[in-house]
Amino acid sequence: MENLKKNIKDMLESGEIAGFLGLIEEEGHPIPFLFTKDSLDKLDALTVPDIRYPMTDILLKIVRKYPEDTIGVMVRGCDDRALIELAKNQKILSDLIRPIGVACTKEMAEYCRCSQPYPREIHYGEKVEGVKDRSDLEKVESMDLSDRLDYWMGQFSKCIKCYGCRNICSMCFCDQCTLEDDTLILTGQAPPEIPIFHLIRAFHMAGRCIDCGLCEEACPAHIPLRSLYRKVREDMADYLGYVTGMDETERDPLEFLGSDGYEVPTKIDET
Amino acid sequence: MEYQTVRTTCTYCGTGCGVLLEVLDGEVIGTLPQKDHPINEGKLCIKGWNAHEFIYADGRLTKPLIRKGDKLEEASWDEALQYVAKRFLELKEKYGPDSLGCFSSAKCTNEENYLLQKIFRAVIGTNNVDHCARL
Amino acid sequence: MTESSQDENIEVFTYSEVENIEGFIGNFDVTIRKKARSVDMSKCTGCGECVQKCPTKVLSEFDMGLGMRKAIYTPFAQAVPNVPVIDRDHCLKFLKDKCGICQKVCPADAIDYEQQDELVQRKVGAIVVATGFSLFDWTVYEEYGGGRYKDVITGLHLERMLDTSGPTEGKVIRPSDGREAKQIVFVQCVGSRDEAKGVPYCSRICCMYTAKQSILLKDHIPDSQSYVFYIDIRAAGKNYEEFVKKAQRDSGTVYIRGRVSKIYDRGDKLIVQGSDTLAGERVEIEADLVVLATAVIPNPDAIKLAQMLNMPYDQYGFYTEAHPKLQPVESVTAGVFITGSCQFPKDIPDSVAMTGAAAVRACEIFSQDQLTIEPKIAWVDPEVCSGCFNCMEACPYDAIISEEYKGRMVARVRESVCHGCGNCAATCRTKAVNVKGFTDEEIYAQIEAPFFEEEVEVA
Amino acid sequence: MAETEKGFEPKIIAFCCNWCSYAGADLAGSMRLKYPANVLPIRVMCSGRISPHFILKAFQRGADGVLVTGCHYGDCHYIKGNYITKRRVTIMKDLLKFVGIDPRRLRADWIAASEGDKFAKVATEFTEEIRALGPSPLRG
Amino acid sequence: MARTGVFVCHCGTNIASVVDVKSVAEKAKSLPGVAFATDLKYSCSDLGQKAIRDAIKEHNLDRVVVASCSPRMHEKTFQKCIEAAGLNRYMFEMANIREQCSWVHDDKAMATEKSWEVVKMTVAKTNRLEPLQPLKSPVEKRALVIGAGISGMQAALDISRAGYKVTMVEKSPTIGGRMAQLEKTFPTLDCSA
Amino acid sequence: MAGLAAAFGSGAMTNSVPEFEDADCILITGSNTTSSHPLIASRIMTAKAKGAKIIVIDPRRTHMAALADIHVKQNLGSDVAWINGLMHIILKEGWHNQSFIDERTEGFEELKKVIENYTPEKVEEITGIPKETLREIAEIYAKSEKSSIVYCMGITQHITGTDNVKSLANLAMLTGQIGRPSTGVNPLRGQNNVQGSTDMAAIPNKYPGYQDVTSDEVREKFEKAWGGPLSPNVGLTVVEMINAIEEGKLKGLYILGENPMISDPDSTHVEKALDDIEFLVVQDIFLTETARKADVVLPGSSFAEKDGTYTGTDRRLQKIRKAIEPLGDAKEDWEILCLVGKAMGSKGFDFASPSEVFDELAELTPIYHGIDYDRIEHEIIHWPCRDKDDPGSPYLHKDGFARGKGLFTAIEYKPPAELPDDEYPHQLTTGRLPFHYHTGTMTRVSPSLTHEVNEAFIELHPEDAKSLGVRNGEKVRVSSRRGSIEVKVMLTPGIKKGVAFIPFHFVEAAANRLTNAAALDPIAKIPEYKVCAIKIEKLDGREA
Repeated sequence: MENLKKNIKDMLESGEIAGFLGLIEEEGHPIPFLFTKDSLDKLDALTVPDIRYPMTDILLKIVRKYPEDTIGVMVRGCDDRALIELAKNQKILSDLIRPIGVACTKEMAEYCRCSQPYPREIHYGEKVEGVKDRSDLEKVESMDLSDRLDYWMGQFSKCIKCYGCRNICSMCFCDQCTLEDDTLILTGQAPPEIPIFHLIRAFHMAGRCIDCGLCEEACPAHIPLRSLYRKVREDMADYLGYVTGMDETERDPLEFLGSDGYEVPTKIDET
Repeated sequence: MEYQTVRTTCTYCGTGCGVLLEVLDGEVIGTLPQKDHPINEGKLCIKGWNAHEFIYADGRLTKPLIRKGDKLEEASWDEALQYVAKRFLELKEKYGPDSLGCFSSAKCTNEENYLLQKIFRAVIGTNNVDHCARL
Repeated sequence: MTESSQDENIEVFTYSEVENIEGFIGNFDVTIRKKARSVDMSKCTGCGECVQKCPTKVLSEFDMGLGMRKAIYTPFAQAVPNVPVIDRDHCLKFLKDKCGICQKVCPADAIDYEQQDELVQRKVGAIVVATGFSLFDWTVYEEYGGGRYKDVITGLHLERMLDTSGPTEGKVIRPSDGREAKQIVFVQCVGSRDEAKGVPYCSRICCMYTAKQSILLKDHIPDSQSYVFYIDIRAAGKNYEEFVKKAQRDSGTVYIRGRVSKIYDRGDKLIVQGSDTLAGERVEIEADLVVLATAVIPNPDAIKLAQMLNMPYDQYGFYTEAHPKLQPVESVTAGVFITGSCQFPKDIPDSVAMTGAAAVRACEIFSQDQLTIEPKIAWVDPEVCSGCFNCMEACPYDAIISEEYKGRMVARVRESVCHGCGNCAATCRTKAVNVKGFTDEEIYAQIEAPFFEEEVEVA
Repeated sequence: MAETEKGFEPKIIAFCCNWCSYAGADLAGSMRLKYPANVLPIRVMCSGRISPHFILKAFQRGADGVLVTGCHYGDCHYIKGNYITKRRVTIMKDLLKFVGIDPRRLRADWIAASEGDKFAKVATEFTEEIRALGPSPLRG
Repeated sequence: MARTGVFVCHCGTNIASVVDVKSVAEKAKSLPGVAFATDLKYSCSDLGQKAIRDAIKEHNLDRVVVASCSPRMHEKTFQKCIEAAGLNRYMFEMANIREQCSWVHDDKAMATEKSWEVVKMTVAKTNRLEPLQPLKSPVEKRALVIGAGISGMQAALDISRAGYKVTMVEKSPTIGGRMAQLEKTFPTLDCSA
Repeated sequence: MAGLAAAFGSGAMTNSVPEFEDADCILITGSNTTSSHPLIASRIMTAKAKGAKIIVIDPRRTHMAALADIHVKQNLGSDVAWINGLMHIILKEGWHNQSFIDERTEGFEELKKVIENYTPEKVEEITGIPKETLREIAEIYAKSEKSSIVYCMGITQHITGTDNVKSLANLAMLTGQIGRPSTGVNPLRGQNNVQGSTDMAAIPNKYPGYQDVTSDEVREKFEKAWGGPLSPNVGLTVVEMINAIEEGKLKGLYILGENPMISDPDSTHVEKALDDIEFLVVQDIFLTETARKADVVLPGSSFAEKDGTYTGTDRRLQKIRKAIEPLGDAKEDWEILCLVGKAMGSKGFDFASPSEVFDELAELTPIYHGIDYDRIEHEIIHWPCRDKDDPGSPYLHKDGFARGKGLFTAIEYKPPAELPDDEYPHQLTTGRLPFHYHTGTMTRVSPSLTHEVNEAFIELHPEDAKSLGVRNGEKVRVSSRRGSIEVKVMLTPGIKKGVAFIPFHFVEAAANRLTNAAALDPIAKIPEYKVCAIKIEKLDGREA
């Protein structure tokens, strides 16, 4: 931890970064904070807690205002995957971001059912193996179609339309959200029109979702949203060989056909 | 470049959810649910998520106003406070303390409610103090 | 050739390449790289003195290596323009700073060793792509000797030998020993129609030029005998079938239906071993010369140009037309047309016919002072655009560019480039992109209408 | 639509691209081929225009089936619209299946301008398939 | 609010023999945004087009739906027609009730029902149409020909003969391409130059 | 409030929010929980997921009702009847908790006599609730290990509001569903600091901490603390003050952050009063409809611009913290009030911070006595918290009720003040939307929220609409004896036939122009917002 603080301090003092987005502990509560040269004293309160805030989402707000500054940010595996996707979507310039990587603990990895609980580069913590757990998907897959529909309509009908799943999502960076398009989904209703509200969001997550699970954590209605997005994420991998958050140079096959001839992956035609 | 989050309580209903107001360079730019708050545990409703939106809304009052004829005109604090004190004391003098009253507010803090009722009970001398809890 | 070079409406850049193309139909900006010729075209009279005196000999590409050229050369006698070029890879002046004879002998003082590549700009309204084809490297066929036998040649080699002004002055000889060839075996479909080692398609011209060559051979060498190994004869064209019959009947060319399984040498002869599937027997023919009809394939640098023009191409590298039936000469990029064998193997009549079509399409553009662009195209609302540029990736035409709007980068559709397909709009998650005439709202209304339970009183 | 002796009459929204499948549907007409009247066509220029929102909107409103048609691979008037459409539809079908909507209610097919018979065949087959599946569970 | 005119075409008996055209037109009157609806014998005929133009003026219509054949057939015809009546040509949609309805369905009730649905759908879209203006862009009257083989040269000559300038670019030092390498050409054995 | 205080000795929510999660049965009435208290609804959904039975009794099929195991629609204003009905069944079946009744309550015999008459048949007739369903509800509520009652304004905003609350208290005591975790009777507080403002005596009859103004002992304590004589008389309520203005008795009014022009019933009446009053001061952050009537407007600050404390609905003390400075020349409200006090020449307003104000109020308020700013930084404290070692009280009445014994009150059903008749044949009820808050001064300037809904509407049953000849989306005129508004129709099969609902957030079509201010609960003085008679008329021409 002391190394981490020193590292950040050096980067701020040398001007390598203009700010460092991390978390501080205030009266026992970890909250996001941007360290700058003027607030080095706050580094004492720097913390790597067992709860997560949407760091890259916050980062975007800062980057939008300071597009030319280099900014450091504490990233876990999920945040790091978000960085990769944000770069693909031209929301950040990777050259101007200094990720300080934190490897999650075994407990956290298990709590988050995280398949890759560590970032590309680890500055703090010990790398632990990811959790391979698709029990949430299996639970749904074990039902027949009509039970599934009952299950999901039951889940969706709890929705209070807080938009928390979208608000907390690192990949929901649009200024205007299609979920609020009143020609597509009626406004002013809670629950919103189901299942379209949730399915549109799910489809938008194809090629975007980095499987951090913050959406589900933020859902006051306890809808198992993440499994929807995990499903499309899995489909993107299965059918199109595309996994988000892995490589900045890869392109989303739902938009990009590839430059060397157009081919239909064989598995697709079996559907 | 200054960004911090301020732990506070949502102002929209009695549930009392913990929120973080995001402040960038002295401007509130967003609301986040406080992840470790015992009530909302990192969740919020639509009003909570947008609790910051009204802060800079058009029409926020920034100056005391005093009625001059049909119009409310800007005034200094000193002028406004003196005027309020003078008129209330005059009316108390003329019609007695029970000719005055106040509506306190369920939107305001405990401290503010305490102070307002203290003004009316201790300074004016009336129990004509109520608020909209029943409304 | 002469005609096109002398036409006053046509300017010709030889020894030049298209370096870059930008813009859109009616308004392309073209950059042409004129490679350094080392000969001043404005001074050169084409007297040929330099070529004669040049001491360096190089195998002639034009003659398929059957003859030699100099380091300063014109590819062939009637070349247009009749201005030589110095091959800097072989010229002693450039290799060792020696010689310099050409400069000394040139009466017009046209030799310029210092000449640099030159970039020329042109604005054009339409582009016709006619970059032709290249030939399949047959040496992958070990069974044909894999290139070890000098007397196994291609159709184009033979073509050069048959040329009376060519390297052999019309004599058909064996490259190995220079003797006249008497027994000639033609092998069809070398690389074509071969999914294993070559390409699956038919090259379309081989059957006909082989027939032609066998006829010409009989004319040139009356006591010669030609054999043709073929899979089937594809002679669909006016007078084509008759022409092949003429080769068989009048020139005595023997057609053997079957594959050649092996070519090997025995003494100074080549033995062509194959099967006659009609007779159902194996055959062996002793040959002086074996001529392979190698497959027509796209130019190796075809893809580079396609990318520059944002044109699609198929898996071999042939350019793809906008529609296989209705728009055979249009590329999908408006104002860019394709013709000749860069699209697919063609014989001369087809190429000329297709070219006429392409030219008409180009002239159609020029016949208008202003182009009317269909307004049912995509449009980005810059207020809504989040600047992820996924639409840019989805656009088949590169019609979407990035530009600044209120201090951030957003997408913009270049109206003249957009075709209105709507891929961008379907991709846009934030619905910043819409297609005029097919807006989301309009289509939602269509989708909803049948489910809208309005009580309608019929009067 | 009313119940008839054939069972229930499905309502099917069919998106057709202008150049191939819509033209194919027109050709089916010119050829006087017969198919069920349950397919309601919506013309778009390219199957690539068919946003996932359109498909979901149709199901949300109560469509019993959604048919997405376009040009054959390689024939797309706009080069590659149909490839992306196919990818979208594939992911969409799996998503629908995951939430319990029979993926057979969504079908993508490629119909050339010259394939009037194929349009009629697809429309007939699809209508019968949907009829067999019964009304959409999302119907009002 | 839109003022849409709906014209449901009999197309002689092509449509009317299967679809109850009159009832579709009658029902269309009650659709939101529809200010006028009628049926026409042959809407594409001069008479039919005149009826549409007259109705636009008489009922102050600002957009038009013609329910008849395929837009691939007559969209342009009717666009010109409404333009002649002073409307923007893009304030127009066709409902295809012939190729994709009366010609492919036998059951009259079902075909009429489908026509009605298609008209509803088309009206719903039309109500949301916005006028569009065609874009203009200038033309540089010069062609670039890449390659100076037989095709390239021919293209250059064809375009030149039509009176336009051509820039021809050839990679090798000479024009002529493959053809220059050839002896005589089939099937006539004439020379290739 | 008054009802619960009478029964238990304290008017607050008996349990804390997280406890809902562990209840086995939650009976919700008069609360559109997902709309008004979404994060409490979240706990209820968790409880349901854990197996709890959720029962909703509401004339509208609210979102919560749709999620419930049982939802029944009662006739408006018939709450006493169905609660008595439940008790009738419980007693008859012997599902009541006799030992709890014996040990901890009084007044049971009187109650018993009254509820004897409320047979399921009679109750069905009054309330419209089928007797079988009533029996089912009674069984689940009584027999569950931990049953909790949740209610809100749908119960209190009636002339029988206090009766309704007392009846719910009766029900809880009868079954012993109180005084343990996850049980109790829980009024959900609508506004962020209703609990706190009541605790802080923004009521005419109490000093902070529910100490009677009429008690000499208490008054002396406050006179000593505040350094002057205090009035021994109970003051006027909001509605009474408005009436007093009209009677010429009230001359000066100070309104802090309230908008009675919209929130109060019969707003035409309020408007006239505010026009007539001699001197009106409004302290607010927006120039509300009320502020426009003021003689002096003092610009206060939003929750983001000041420090202070709120008391949550479950008696939980929490801080708000200053994130930014007040806008422009505006000031923090506590500071303004101190300045007003000083300007009036008083010495008791010399505070440097809200924390100092809190220390003074905690000193005088026994239930807050053990609380200070430092403690609530680190602890979750629910009052009562009587000293620094007291951890606070997540739930109340553990070992005994605040008043000693729980008091049963025998109550007869009384119909609402205004029943439908030929002229006004429909009944109106009002309420909140999930997207707006109260009079909309904050939410209606919030783009994300106005995007969802920014227009008033009237929810009608499709069959009512049909007989009125109106269609979805069409504008209609809605009138009561007090006024009329024009609103859009929204067809809602989930509402009870004959009943209409209008959300009250929209000033341009204020539902409270229609509501019946004259009808007050005789004890709590709460107006009968939730029932009045209206007529609905088709406007000329098609939809606007």
